[in-house]
Amino acid sequence: MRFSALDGDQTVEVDVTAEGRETFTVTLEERNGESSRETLKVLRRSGNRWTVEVENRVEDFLVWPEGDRTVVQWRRSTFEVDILPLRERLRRQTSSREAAGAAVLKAQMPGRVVSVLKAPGETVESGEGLVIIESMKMQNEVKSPKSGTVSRCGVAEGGTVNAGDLLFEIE
Amino acid sequence: MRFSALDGDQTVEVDVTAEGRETFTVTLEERNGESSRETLKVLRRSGNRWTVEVENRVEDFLVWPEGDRTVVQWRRSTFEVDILPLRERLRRQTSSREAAGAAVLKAQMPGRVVSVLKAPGETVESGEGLVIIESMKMQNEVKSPKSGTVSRCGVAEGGTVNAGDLLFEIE
Amino acid sequence: MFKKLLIANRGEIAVRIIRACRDLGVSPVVVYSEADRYSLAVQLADQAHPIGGSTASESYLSVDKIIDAALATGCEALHPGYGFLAEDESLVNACTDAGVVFVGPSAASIESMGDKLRSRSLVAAAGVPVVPGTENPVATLEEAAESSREIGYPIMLKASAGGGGKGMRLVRNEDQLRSAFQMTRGEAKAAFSDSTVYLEKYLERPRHIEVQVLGDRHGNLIHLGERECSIQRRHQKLLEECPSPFVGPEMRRDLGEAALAVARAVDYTNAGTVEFLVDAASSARPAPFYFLEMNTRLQVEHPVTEMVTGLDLAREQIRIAAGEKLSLSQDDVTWRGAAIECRIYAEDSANNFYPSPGGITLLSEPSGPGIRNDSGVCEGYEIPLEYDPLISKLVAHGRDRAEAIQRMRRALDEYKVAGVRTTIPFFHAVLGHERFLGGDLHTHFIDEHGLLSGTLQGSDGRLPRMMAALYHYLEAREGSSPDSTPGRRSRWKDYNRFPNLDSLEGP
Amino acid sequence: MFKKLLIANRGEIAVRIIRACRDLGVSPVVVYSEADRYSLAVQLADQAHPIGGSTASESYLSVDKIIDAALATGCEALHPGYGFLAEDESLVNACTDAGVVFVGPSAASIESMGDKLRSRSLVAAAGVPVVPGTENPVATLEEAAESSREIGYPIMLKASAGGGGKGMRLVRNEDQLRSAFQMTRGEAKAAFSDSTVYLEKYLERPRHIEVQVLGDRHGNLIHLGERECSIQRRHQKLLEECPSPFVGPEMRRDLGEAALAVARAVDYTNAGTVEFLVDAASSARPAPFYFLEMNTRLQVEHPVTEMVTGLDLAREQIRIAAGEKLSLSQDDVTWRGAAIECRIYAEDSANNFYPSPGGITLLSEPSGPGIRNDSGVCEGYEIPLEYDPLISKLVAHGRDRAEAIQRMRRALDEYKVAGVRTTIPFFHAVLGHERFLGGDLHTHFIDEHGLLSGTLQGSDGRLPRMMAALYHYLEAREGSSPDSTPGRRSRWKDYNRFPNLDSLEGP
Repeated sequence: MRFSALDGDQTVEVDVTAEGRETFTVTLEERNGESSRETLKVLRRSGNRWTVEVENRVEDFLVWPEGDRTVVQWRRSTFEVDILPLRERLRRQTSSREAAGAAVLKAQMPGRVVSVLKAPGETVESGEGLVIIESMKMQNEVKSPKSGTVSRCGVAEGGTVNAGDLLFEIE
Repeated sequence: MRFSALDGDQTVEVDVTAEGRETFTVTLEERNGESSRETLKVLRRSGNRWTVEVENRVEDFLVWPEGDRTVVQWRRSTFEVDILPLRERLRRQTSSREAAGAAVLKAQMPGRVVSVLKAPGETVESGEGLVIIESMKMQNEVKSPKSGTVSRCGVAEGGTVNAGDLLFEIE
Repeated sequence: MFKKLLIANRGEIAVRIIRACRDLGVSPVVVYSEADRYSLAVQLADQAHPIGGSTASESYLSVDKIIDAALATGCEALHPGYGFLAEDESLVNACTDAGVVFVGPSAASIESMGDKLRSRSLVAAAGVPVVPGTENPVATLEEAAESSREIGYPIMLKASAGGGGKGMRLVRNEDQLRSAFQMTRGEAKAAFSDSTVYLEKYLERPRHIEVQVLGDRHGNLIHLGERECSIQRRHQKLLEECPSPFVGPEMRRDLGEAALAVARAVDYTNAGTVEFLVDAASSARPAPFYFLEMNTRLQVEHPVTEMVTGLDLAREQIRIAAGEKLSLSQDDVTWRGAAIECRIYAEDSANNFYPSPGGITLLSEPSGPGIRNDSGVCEGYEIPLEYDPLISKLVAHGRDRAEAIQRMRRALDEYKVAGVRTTIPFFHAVLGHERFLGGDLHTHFIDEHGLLSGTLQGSDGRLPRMMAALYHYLEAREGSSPDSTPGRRSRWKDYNRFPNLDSLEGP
Repeated sequence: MFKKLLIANRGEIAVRIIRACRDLGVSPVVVYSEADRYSLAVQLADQAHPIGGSTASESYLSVDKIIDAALATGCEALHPGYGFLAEDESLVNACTDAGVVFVGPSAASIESMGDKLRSRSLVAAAGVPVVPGTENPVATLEEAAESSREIGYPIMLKASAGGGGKGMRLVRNEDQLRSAFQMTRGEAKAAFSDSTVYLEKYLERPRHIEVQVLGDRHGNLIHLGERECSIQRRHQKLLEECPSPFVGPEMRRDLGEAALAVARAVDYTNAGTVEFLVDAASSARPAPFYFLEMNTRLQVEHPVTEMVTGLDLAREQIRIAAGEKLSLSQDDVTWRGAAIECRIYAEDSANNFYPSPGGITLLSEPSGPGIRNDSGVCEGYEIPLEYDPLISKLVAHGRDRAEAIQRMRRALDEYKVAGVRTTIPFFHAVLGHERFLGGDLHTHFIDEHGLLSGTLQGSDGRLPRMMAALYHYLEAREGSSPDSTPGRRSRWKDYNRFPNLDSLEGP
């Protein structure tokens, strides 16, 4: 099965092939155009936790989805991976081309919508506030990256948002 | 919904009625013929663990099925409850009546079948060994409670059994 | 001893107090807001009393609701934990009126230490050094400018009603003072309803070192040595240790005596902490230290002192409140080894410590020799948006600081949390830093060594990217839909299946 | 220090050694049998090496496979843990031949202590009291009868190659001796390929008290005080404590000196334990104590000594094996407070300790002040049929024995295990027993106080029965079928979903 992952601003291809009940070969295209391949043997999966043997080492991964991203924790680091089945990536590229010229603002983290400052149809200046979102003790004003007209608004006062949720679209 | 629970050698009725999303009234017939009623408010359920409010106290229960029984751990004790929906209890009583005269031997705990000593059709004496089951470091010989003929055998050498599994039926 | 005790708090400290109650044979009762209904504290308590809405002001900050809960559940005593109403004398007075024993100092002690300017003069009068500054409020810009010139820039402009890092502003010269003065007064007025401000000399790279004290109602008062809490972010402590790598026996004795003098000045009883700033940059030895403030409650970081002294501070608090005598004298206090605490928050340390609320879908806690994890959560718990997102306090003890650090790193490696981001990677970075290992700490350590930047994000993403692909591959095969966002909620019911009942009962 | 170390064991002790490796910066490699593939140790190690079938003889008892694993993974050292090959000198010799450092004493020390009769005379020669008995094997019934009359009944008939409670038989009079003599010889022959037996005086209600020793390869040898392990069932320890409530400073010194004399007699290095029987029933004071045997490895119950002395024994073992010196002298050893360990087994304590194998469907481990849980399992783990069903060793430390007991009871209350029965209810019964609280222990405590009977089954089943009904009600509503047996396996996939892949990959 083929996937498309973002590596910086490039997309690279990843292929997963089952070699047996618990062994998989994963081929990853690198940014320089070469590719690397690993055999991953799943020793154990328990919910979000995976114990995998790679090159004779036991590696422990935590994997969970968060909005559009996949969060992978490995050793002492956290990785946000933007990966989609290749077919889905192609479909999205098309739709984003259709929306060319529009700015789409998505929530960066979960929070509560304190105040919605603009409604669809209203005009906004670049840098003008669109919505205030609070998470725990911090309030954060989301500002418009361009001047234009609000074409979509995905938030309502008092509601909550998750990372990746659409907040505003400005045309 | 009505259930039938074993209390010693008697069966008593238990009724569960939902009072709301998380509140239930349970009525339990006592051995002396009287009945007691409690309102159980489920504060939280997480897998086998239940946190329930009863009479203003928070009670923590572990509940899991084990063979025919339901194991309930509460405070510092373990309870084995033999409970079935009333309809199922009635059905089983009928079928056990049909099997009257037959002795049905079930596994009391999980284990590995070391050796099967009798086969269907063979005759056995009361007290004669039927099967040897091992769990960890202990071997346990299951003996026939009566003289008769082996009518059913639910075990195979080298196989495993769980608590409640049928081992032998002697007619 | 009390039969029942109300815990007027939430999270890990509520669990901590439940454990102290259990060890004393006291029945613990917790209050809970709507957001905390599924919390670990509710699960572990004997009784749980709902006190309303999710925001703090509707629940844990409401004196009336807390007192009502104590009376409704028949509790004889109330432990405030830390934060919320723990340092609010109105709760103490309400307890007195209701006939409930407050587990903490007197209202008068709390009040004296709550006013920073008043506590400064009390402490100075007791012969304990305070940071050089004004003894009285500065009411006008002219007055402020004159005092600042006397003290010498940089100075710190502080609200008298502030504390804990709130209501203060650094001023480096007279130009800055002009704009800062009215702003600080205005903010103080808005935040604390009191515009009183004063000036203090600003120490450039101080160490934050504090002393734990314990006093009973029979006149016994002891100190349990110091904790160093210099690893901070925006005046919030992140990592604490006992003992301080900077403090030797002589300085420990001096700090201890100063702390006892402060506590005596306000007739202090129960557990309290006297905070000092230590001017380690000064060439003077022993290094000068200055009284900063006194916290009239149990500190978040009390476990490091417990690990090293072998005492149970929460238990001592309840014993003292019940009128018992301290279980040991100053000479009985011994310190063994070293302990470190890391505050594990649901915050993304790779992304400027942004809060990361959400459901904990997997939790595997560290254990083994020298490890203690005071947690407030369990698998399936959803970290509320409303409160401090503390997951647990991970504590490591060792024969010396090096062993405590090694054990902490091992425990951080074992600690697995999925579903939310945590500060675990941040602590790996701190504990691996050469300057930290050398004990060279100060309150700007994190900023100065660039430990807040995005460098904590992993760099070699080859295997993680492969793993993410494998995850989606298997999710697809298992029948869920990876084409759509595999939202966090979809998996939720595996963990807390109760919400399902909604659809079962019909309308 | 070593770069890589092979752990030739499984379960909690493998996890314990992994943690010691982490603290030393050594990369831990574990071996695993088929049954242990999903174990916690495999998950935590850097490398995991399969060594075949599930039975012990196919895997953990195979010297060849263990040595092959060490060589294949490039390990410089090997830690045997306890049990399996830990006291088998052939493993030590095979390590030497393969150039792998064995973490433990020399083959000669193991061999000397493995032969019980030989160790008796070695120890007696070192001036340490042994239980009165024969110095040589008794070869004939006549010889046995004569010696028994001399010693006085009751006597214990023991296999010289036995130990740890195996290969021994109590004889109360000459009639019993006649039938017992050949039987014990025959059993010894069958079990140990050595029919040598000898006689010892049988002590009626002894206390089992043992001393931890630690020696390096530079001639330094120290003791770390005693542990009392009198709470036993069929000679298997269930609960251990440090210090013994029976031992005061004077007796501790005497026991310590005796243990050091024993260790010196066999040039002992690394960690070892000298076991004594103490005749507390004797009117003599100090009470007489007798050498029982020496265990030439780390004991299961070592954590109670760690909690009280503040040392890390597994870490010291590895350091010693690497040729380092002991990190402390005898005078540096201090004891603080008291610690208790409960061995939590997957056994049904309400049903004669029948093993209760199966899958752990829910696991919630205790924590908080004074608590350490050395666990070998995780949620979703299936306890294999093949080995000792130890789940974890729960350890509580307190300022004194009373506090340690209180904390242990709190931790037992917090400890939640579903899917298998455990010995947790049993420990509640022991810790609540008046005689236990009074410290009045002996090796028949459990039998004598009826703690093995079925009384642990709960009696007031009203609420549990209601709860069971509610469980089936909600299961029925949630769509599973409560009419059929709601088998344990049906829920299994929620926890370890990997088996699902079977059906995904097709044939």
